[in-house]
Amino acid sequence: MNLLLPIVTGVLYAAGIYMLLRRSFVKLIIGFTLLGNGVNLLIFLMGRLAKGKPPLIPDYADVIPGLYADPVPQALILTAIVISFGLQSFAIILIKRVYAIANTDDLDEINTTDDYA
Amino acid sequence: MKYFGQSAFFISSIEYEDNWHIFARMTAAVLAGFIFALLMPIMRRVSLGRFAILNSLLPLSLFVWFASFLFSGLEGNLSSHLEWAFGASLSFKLDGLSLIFALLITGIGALVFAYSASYMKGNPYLDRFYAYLSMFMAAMLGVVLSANALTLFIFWELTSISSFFLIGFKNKDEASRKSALVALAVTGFGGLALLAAMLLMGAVTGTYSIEAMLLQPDVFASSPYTTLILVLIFIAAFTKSAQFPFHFWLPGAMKAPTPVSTYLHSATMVKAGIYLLFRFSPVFTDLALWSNTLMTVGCITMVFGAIHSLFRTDLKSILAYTTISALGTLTFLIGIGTREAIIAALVFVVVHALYKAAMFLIAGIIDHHTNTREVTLLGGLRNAMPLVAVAAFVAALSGAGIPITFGFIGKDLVYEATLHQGNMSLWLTIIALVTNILVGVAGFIAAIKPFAGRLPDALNGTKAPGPVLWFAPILLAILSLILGISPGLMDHTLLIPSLDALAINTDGVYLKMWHGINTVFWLSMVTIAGTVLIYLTAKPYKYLSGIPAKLNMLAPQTIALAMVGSFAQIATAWNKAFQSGHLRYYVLISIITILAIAAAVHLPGFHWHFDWSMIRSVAVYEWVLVVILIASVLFTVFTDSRLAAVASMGVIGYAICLIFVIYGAPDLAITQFTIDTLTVILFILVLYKLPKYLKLTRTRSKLRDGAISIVFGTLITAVVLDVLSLDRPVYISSFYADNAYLLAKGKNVVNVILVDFRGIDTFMEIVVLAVSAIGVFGLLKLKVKRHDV
Amino acid sequence: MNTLILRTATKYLLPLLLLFSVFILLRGHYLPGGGFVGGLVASIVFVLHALAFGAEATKKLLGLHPGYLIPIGLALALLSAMMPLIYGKALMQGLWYDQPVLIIGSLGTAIFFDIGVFLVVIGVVLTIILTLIELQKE
Amino acid sequence: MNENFIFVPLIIHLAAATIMLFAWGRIKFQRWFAILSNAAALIVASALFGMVWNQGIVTVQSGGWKPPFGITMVADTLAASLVLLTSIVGLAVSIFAAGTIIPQRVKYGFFPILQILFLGLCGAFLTGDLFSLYVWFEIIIISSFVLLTIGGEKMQLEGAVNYFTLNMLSSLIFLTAIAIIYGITGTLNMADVAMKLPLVEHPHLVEVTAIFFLAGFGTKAAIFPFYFWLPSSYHTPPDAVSAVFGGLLTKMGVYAIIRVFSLLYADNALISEIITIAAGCTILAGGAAALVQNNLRRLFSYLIICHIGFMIAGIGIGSVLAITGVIFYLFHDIIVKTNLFMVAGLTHRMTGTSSIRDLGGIYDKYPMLALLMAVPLFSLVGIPPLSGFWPKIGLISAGFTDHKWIISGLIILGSFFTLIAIAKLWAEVFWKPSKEIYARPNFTFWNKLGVKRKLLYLVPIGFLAALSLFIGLGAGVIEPVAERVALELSDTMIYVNAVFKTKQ
Repeated sequence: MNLLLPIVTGVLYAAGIYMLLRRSFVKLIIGFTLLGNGVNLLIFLMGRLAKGKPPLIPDYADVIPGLYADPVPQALILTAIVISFGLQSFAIILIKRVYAIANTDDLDEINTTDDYA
Repeated sequence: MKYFGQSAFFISSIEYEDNWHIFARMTAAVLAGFIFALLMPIMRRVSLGRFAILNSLLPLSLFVWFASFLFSGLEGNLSSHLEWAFGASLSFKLDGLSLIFALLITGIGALVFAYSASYMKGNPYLDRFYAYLSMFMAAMLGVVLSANALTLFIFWELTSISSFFLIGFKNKDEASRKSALVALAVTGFGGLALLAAMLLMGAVTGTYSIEAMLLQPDVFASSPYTTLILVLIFIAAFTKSAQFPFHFWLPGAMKAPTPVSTYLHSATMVKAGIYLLFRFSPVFTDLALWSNTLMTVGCITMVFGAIHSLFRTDLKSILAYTTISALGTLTFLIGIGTREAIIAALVFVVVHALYKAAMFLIAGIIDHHTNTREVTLLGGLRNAMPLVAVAAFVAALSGAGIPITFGFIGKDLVYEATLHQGNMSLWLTIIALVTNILVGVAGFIAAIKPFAGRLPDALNGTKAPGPVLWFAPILLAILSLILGISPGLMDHTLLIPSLDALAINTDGVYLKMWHGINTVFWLSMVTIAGTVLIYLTAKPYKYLSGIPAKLNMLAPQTIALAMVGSFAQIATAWNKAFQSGHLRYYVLISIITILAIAAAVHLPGFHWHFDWSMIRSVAVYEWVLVVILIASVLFTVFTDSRLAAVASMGVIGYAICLIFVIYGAPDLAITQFTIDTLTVILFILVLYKLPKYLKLTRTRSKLRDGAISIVFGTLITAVVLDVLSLDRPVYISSFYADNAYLLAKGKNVVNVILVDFRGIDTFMEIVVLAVSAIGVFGLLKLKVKRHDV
Repeated sequence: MNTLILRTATKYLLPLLLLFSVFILLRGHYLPGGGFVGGLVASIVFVLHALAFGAEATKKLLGLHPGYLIPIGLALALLSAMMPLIYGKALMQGLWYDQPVLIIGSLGTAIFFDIGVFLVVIGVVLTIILTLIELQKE
Repeated sequence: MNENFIFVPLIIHLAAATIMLFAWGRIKFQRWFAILSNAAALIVASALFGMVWNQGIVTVQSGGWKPPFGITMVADTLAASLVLLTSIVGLAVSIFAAGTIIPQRVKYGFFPILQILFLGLCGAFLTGDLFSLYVWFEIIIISSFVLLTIGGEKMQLEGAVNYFTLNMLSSLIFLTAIAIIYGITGTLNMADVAMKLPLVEHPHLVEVTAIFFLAGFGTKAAIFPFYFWLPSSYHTPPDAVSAVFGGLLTKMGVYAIIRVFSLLYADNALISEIITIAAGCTILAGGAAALVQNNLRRLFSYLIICHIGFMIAGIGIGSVLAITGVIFYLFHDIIVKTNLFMVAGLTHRMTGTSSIRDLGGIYDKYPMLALLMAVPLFSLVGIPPLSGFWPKIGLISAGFTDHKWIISGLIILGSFFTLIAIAKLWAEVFWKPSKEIYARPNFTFWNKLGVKRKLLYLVPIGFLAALSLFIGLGAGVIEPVAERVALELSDTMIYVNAVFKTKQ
């Protein structure tokens, strides 16, 4: 799994970036979701893998005995997930509004701000 | 980032015999003009309209103050000093050289201020006009008095800016705006060159004090940067003093009101470049590059200007080109650099200022009273304005170097200089001769022709100008007569102190009118004869005036404008290429850049060997999980239906959720699960109205993007594997694990980290959520119309 | 969506799940869970309710516009974070009430902070989704 | 003073935002309360700066956990002065916004979001922890999204799409870098990372993180080739918003580059080289493009890019003199750029357009106001001795002393571009006779405004103009501050010792 998960991470990054390069705004947002998952997985890997050992202190002890999963990346990912949820929900609504105004999600149709005024 | 301790600090400046009242007086003298300019909006009631002439009291009093030094003498060097920032300091120094220029600036300033009161009468913006004028005067004084290189630059730029405002004074007129811009572009460019030069000299000599710089000629002689410094100084001086090929802004600047042309573009500002050359000549004069460049450029400019002046029929542009020629002569003399040459240059500065100012003012009067500046339409005004005619006559004589005017002295000195130059003296003398004759003729055309001959009917009933107008030219004429008859007045008051300032041996220096019958005498005679002859016989301007138009495509101005135009095109093209409006290209460029650099940095150091144990240890359900994950990723990417894509995104999320479960992250699992569900719900709520994807991109670009993304993904995988090959640093996490319960009273370490160890992050993250909620709310509810105010 | 099943389901699940979410919130310090997860679960419950009965009904159930939960939560979190400053300690430094309390375990500022998080999360999710659902109706 | 004082600016902003959320939709209250709270923030920030100036670097541990376990807040001279500048801009803009932001926008939470943006900026300046730097950045991004889109005009939304995409991408890259840093050092506290990074076995990994950081912050700072989002979005929102963005957001990126690269990647020649090259391209791209713009606000946007190039160039050169220049330029730029966009708002109010072709006649109609507006414009050009001029001395001569001829030359070229761009602008907007101005439905022109509205325009512009005059004429006062910052940055151990409270 120390080999497979890095590959999965890479796949998620690749897929995300590929989606960012499409012309559809929806695909772009999906791309960000994929990238976000990739990043979370990467952070998780950075704490190294420890199978089946959640960072919980058992009732009988004051500290975790033996090997356990690194809690720090978990905390970071939790924060990251929630933050990206906030941003994504905003982006999703942005899709809706842009579609309502431009009546398309083709990014090439909504680039008037780069024209010369 | 590197660290150079010493580079931050400069020797502030060499020691001055500082005392408070000197500093006060010098600074006050320089800043008075600025303060006056600032007060103008407030005191416009007083200082405009009938009392406008009172404005000339400012330059007049300054003139008197400076003039006092003519007799009291400059005890050593009168100087003052105050640190500012970055090595710049408010330090001023009055020596002979500065004094000459200071007197010109304030003296002619006084005349112009007074003249304008009548010339610009009734102009609603007269207050601005005086504000700019006095601002300019102050800046100019700053230039010639600064003892600190950076301060010199500061005032130098201020002259450019104030001249920008003065040239553009008739701001409604397209042409004035354009020529103001051109002037600013050229002089501003030169200004930046000057800044670079000064900073380089600072870096080389370790000081910004001009005095201290001038004390180390050997440093410049040896430094490898001297060439660069010289080139920069040349650019600065040539742009400011309108040397070929930078001269073209000056004729354009004649769009300014005539008093401005008089003050800035003949008598003072254009001489700032000359001052710069004077000031630094002591350290550079022995360098071949210095003398050769100055002599060559000076020659070209003076001949070029002289010839051009004959092709012009507009009074002001004739004068403009003769000015260019005169500036060329000065550069040329400084280039020769011998004692005679420097003396000639110093004298010629004064000579030219006197007669050229007079001519401009007279041109202004003519323009003002006849509403034309076209020489061919002018004539016979002597009866209408006799006093002005006299002044004009004297000015013309002085310009042509005819005795008893001061011009005669100046011209003689020029010949002295060329004759004693050495190896090339013959050629230089001939060039000087030709130039003098042509300039003399041009002067006649400009100053005598309008008054001579018979009066054209169009000009019948031209009124005589009031005293405020004719006073200034008359005074200037009288001055050049006085100095012409007894030039000795200049010796001990100005000439010798200036030579001292330039470290030139002064014994036996004295000016006189009569040198006896010698080469110089004959040259003068030839000059005068030639001038008069050509003026009387030929009337060149009538048929020559068409020629410049034909040669226009070769003119530096045309070339410069063409360059500007093509630059604009390039800039636009560049801008359109990058700011293409295609978001995906923006992303693409960013990604490729990151990818290229990161890969270039990472791959060389990346060594990783594969072994089977990594695969063998993988359990079956893990395989299944991974396969599902990748499959659904691919499906998400390639499906045509949005909803399907969203659904499979959900699957991806849940799969990752499972990974978290397996690897001991229950909190993450729950969070991921809930968030994922919510995201899917959101997507569906929004998307189920939108139509299917359109087929937008061509296969080629798809392949391109695919390749790039795969490479990027590979890079990430490589980096992760690289990190995993290092052993796990447990410092912090073990602290958390050990103290979560004992110190933070919690057994779920992750939660303890969230609410306690790293509480601030959590706090701020709910703030993020809050903001996004508000944003969404506004986005959905609020729709503003354009210009809704 | 088949609303009938959904409605009956939500009707009975709602109180249970809400209780569960509060439990998750309070036990977060000991078992997996905490403010986020609790908040998310609770909001999902309300979302289901909204999908079943419509946004209006949910708002009535809540008694106030969910948006107001946000400042309330923020204020609670801010206060619990500033509490230690009064005692001359650092921001967010844990203050603990020494007697252990039922269910929650030891009571401290951290819990109140977590409750703040809980409220904000609910407020945010509901604001977003209820507004959306309302617009879908139009 | 107690070190906890560092938290006070943050608390004020957050509390103010919360209170305004409670007062949802109450326009008058929100306007005045925003001004009030920002005034308070300004007072506090000045106090904090004074504290740092007298006591040296101040640090505090959130939750009282000793570093590197808790999140450290570090107020060194740089952070403190930037917090001060933020609150200055905050006050000016909130006054300007009170006069210019239309009721609908206020009703939908403009002011609380603005407050939270300031909160994010202050936090990002003060934090000493990599991951919480990320969190603060996210606060800045999300609130800037909201400010950018609030009102939902077509232009706004289209600009927002570009802005959103590139900034999201950058923060994901940034987050990746942080993760890798944690993976190789096992810590997130910047000072701690600075200590551990040199010990990492794979130096190339360290450089990869450097590149990712550069890309992440570079996008926010709008350096080449990551700046494209800026010119396509900064001219779309209300002027008050553009003012904050132009003044502070990109500088946030510059700050992050200064902080992270002076702390984690000091003495890395390769990185400095890359930074310098990027800076050169940035100056050229921004300056050249600025010369061919026809929209006032987009012209300013490109000038922002050009001048970001100056600062990045200084960072690339990296000597104390250069950094002094950079910091000085940062101070000047924050004040002046903010003011520029407010000036743009004023001209729009006078003429009803932002297109340079149609603008004109301000010089004749409003000479005194033209004079006022000239101050930021010419400060920007760096007409000596105005504020923009001084830092260039530091930057250029630093380039000379280190024989970085090309970059110094480019800085000079960039200054020339700026000079021409502004001079052209002056000739067009102020000198050119004005076009016929038609009355518009629901748009009140300047001369129709009441005194109160006019003051809400003029007070902030005058305030910032006065400040930039002070920075210019009083350069002797600003230089020591910048120099002290540079010296603090020049040695990593100063920061580290301050965090770990250890003495050398």
